[in-house]
Amino acid sequence: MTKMTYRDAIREGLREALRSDPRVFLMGEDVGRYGGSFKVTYRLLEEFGPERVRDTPLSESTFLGAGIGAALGGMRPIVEIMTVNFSLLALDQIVNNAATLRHMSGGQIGVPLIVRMATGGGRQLAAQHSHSLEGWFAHIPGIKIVAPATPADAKGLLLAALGDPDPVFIFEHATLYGLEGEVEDEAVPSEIGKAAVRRTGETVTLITYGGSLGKTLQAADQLAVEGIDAEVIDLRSLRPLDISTVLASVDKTHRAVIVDEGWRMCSFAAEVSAQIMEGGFYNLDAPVARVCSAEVPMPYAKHMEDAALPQAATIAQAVRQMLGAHG
Amino acid sequence: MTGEPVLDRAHGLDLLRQMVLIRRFEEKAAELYTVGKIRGFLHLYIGEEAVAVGTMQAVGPDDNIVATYREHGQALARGIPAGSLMAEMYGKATGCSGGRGGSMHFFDVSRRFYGGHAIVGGGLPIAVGLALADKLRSRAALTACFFGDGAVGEGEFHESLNLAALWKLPVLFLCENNLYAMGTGLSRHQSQTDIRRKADAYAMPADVVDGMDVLAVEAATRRAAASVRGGDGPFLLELRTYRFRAHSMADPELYRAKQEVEEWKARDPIALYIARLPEMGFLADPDLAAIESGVAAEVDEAVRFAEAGPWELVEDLTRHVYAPVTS
Amino acid sequence: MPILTADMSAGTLTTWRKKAGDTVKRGDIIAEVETDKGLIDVEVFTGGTVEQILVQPGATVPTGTVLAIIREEPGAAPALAPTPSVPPALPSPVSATKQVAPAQAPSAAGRARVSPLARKLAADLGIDLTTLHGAGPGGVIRREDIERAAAMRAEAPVKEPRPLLDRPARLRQTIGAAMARSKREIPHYYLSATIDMHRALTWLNEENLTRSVTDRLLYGVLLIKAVALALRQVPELNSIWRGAEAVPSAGIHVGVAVSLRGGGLIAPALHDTDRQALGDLMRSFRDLVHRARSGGVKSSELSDPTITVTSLGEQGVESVFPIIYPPQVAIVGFGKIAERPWSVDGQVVSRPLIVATLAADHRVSDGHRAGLFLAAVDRLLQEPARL
Amino acid sequence: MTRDEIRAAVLRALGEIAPEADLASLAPDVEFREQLDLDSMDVLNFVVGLHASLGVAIPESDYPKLATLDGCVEYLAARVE
Repeated sequence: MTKMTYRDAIREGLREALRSDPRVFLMGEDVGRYGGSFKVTYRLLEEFGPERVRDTPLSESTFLGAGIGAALGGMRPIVEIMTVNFSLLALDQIVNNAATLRHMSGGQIGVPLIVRMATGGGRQLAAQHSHSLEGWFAHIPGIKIVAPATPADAKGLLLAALGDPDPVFIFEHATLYGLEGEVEDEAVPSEIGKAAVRRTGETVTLITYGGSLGKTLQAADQLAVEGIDAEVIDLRSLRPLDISTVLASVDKTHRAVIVDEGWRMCSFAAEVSAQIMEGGFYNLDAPVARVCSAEVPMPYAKHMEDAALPQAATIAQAVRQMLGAHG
Repeated sequence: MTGEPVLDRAHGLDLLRQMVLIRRFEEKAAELYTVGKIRGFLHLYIGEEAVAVGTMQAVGPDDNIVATYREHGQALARGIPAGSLMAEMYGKATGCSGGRGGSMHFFDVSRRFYGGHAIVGGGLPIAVGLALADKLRSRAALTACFFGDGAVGEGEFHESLNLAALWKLPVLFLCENNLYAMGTGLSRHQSQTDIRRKADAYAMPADVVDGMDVLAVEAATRRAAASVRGGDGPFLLELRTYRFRAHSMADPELYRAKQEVEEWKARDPIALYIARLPEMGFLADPDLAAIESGVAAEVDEAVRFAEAGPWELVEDLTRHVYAPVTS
Repeated sequence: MPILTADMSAGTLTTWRKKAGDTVKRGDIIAEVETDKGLIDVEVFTGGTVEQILVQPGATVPTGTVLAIIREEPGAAPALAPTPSVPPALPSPVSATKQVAPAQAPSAAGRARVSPLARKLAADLGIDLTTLHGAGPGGVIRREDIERAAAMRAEAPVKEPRPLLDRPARLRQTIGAAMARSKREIPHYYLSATIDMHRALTWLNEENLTRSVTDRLLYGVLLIKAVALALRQVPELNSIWRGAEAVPSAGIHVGVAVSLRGGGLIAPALHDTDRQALGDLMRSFRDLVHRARSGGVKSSELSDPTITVTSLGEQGVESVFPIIYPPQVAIVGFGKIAERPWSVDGQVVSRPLIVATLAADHRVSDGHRAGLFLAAVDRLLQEPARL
Repeated sequence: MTRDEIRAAVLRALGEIAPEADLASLAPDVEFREQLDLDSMDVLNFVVGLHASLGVAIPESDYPKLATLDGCVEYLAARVE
């Protein structure tokens, strides 16, 4: 085990992939000479050359579509869309090609493509650069969505995605790149579709993923001081969703709070809440609560952005309200 | 007519047979649509036969093909059996896409036919990607990418040409300019109506050819393909042609005069070709009759194959969304 | 009429381009049709001569309708029959769009499956959920289960037979609530009649001699059957309040008040009392009392009575003035059987007499009808063999 | 069948109809009705219980003889072979 940052863990994963599989190559804006807008692909150009670490023109739709085409052509491309905010330009290729070609071709075609995107707010980048849209992508059958919250998962889920014959979209919360954590030297691919219980507890189940895990654990610590014992579940993958781990926990605590940085309405949290109701109806002592972003375009000023985003305090408050209202 | 390809009798007659096959196949499709055997959207290729047949002479078995929703001609010219195309339009499990795609989404990976694409311009990035893969794998092949004049208005056209030219990818961009983007004439949707000149913006070689002259089309395509195979990067070939039928089955053709259609019908690619064959000593009346009866039999057999095809089991609805789990 | 657009089901023929006698060849335009997408040419696919025009311009007809008859040239390909090839109907909509909702997780051990509404209602009414067995699928406890438990005005006795400590208090509270409401809302009126039980008791003794111990009858069963049969003649007394309206019940299910060990009572209904033979009535009555008093009866098993009979004779009470159990509209009370002077054919003799009292809801019935009812009970008890 | 066995059977039958009663402290010579809250249904079930356990069919006319515990034992001892 070595301690490294989230971004270094991803770079190790990329390096391992490039070294071990000649079919692997990277494509994205400023992934080469610039070293990656979040420094993830730093110095990979020098090690693997311009053929396999390709800076692209600002043509998200086409270089993501080219990633799909190259995957059809027998390669294993890893496309970096700088942030989910720019992925909107490539939605047609994602929804109408990546997610659909296998089905539309009657099973003749698979698209073994990885797309990495930074996501989320909290860095005062204002409305156009702070979106958290994982929930949109999780709506689409045909692709898989993972959201690593720790350096170990950042590498583990990348390696897992490399072995997956279908498109895998990896959402890396922009505030996590500097997060330090232990990573196995001989990293073993994590399992896509398996949630992790990051903290055990008896009173309430807090369910979250990606960039919100830290705040959720802080909330659990605050609640522990007040004698409220919270269990924290890190979903790690949004589609496929590991609802059985969630239901097993709710079966124990009979209360659930979901923390999701997406906007509240039609959020991913809404789907998790619906599945808890469908699968655990008789185990609930209180309605499932959701802590999401305020339904506003992300404001620039720090105090305003903080007010818009889920925070440890608002998570803890949601739990207190639930216990107060429903005992 | 410089650079006329050396034409032997067999090749000459085969060009004619292929064009007649496309013509009769499309007429039968129209008939089957009116009695509800074929449903949904149907975009017929009648009038553009010379483009598909002529270009396909320069595309080899190792080359990739990406086409559009008006792809019956390309599919037949590529050698996909008429029966599996007809069965696909019937929605039968024996269709070339298993009944999942229909008229707009023919796929045959064994013949490297990577689809009909229904999103205008959506196929271009895929073609760029296929060419990228071939280049990275140093695989001697080109990718023939068909699209219409309408696609020239899409951002992906410009992004794709730029990326292909930038990375010198072996893409043969084949623009079937039939003068109309559905109901909008060329001069009403393009500032620069001389489409091949758009390649200049990406320092890409280009050419234009009379799409009604199958021999000219073959010659121009061979020249363009040679340029691409020579490693000079992509090539844009504009083929000026005209569709004798409506855009699709539901089009009252309000946007063009019947007179204009008649004028173009006077340059019917099949009739033009038949008229020139005797001067080259290739065609005798029985040859034409033999071709017509052979094609008629082939089309009737295609209909029988489609009629006899089984429906897919509803229980298989969720297949082909993800790869079958092998572990 | 050809299908010319993706979602066309009918078309209006606007103009014919050919007339009877014209010859046509494959690909000719024979007519024009107005569709949802505008005016579209109709192409003919077989050569021949137009024999007859069947649909006139201006007519709107569904797709597939024959517009004209063309006599085909010999050897021409036959026109395709206009039968759209329809895929098989979905075997069942469910299977085709089977929603993959997560299967219901098993509840934690010992945790009853109770709907949130039922859980809240039970808390409000002080009903102990652990004693209830839901009538819902898989024993799920729902709103109706709680309401039935409350309506029985008694909480099903707790399982263990040992003397119950806090039960009377809770029981008193539940019965009290129902009685208070009944007193407040229902305009009671009372009638009573004294009935000579001589013939009934004599018949009973002789009847019991012929019966085995386990089939022995009690006089209470005769009273119950008489009440049930009398209700056939005065059905309004057998009504139940449904919202704002008292509806005569289809069946006659007499609820018999049974005192429980250590206080409180329940009134299990004997189903279709008027149609059961005395032996059957006695058996189900005895079984219900035996299980109730030994703590085995679940509230959900007790079906809702349409009227109630209560008898306090054995406690020495002469006549009873009972309170109606909502949503019923009447209740019959019987006092004790006592030998007292009674005039028969002018002679004063000693006869076993019982006082029957009827309490009824004046919104639903009146004294005249109630009087007829009590008279019927009396008459029926004078012919016990026919009960 | 010994008198003790008969007494046990009687007490068992009583326990069936009056589960909450403290049978151990039952006065053998005092009427059941004064010590226990029994009605005609209880008496019937008591008689049916004895019939089931001891096979004795007790007519209604003999009910008064079963008023006390000793009375029951005497009555039943005479009838059980």
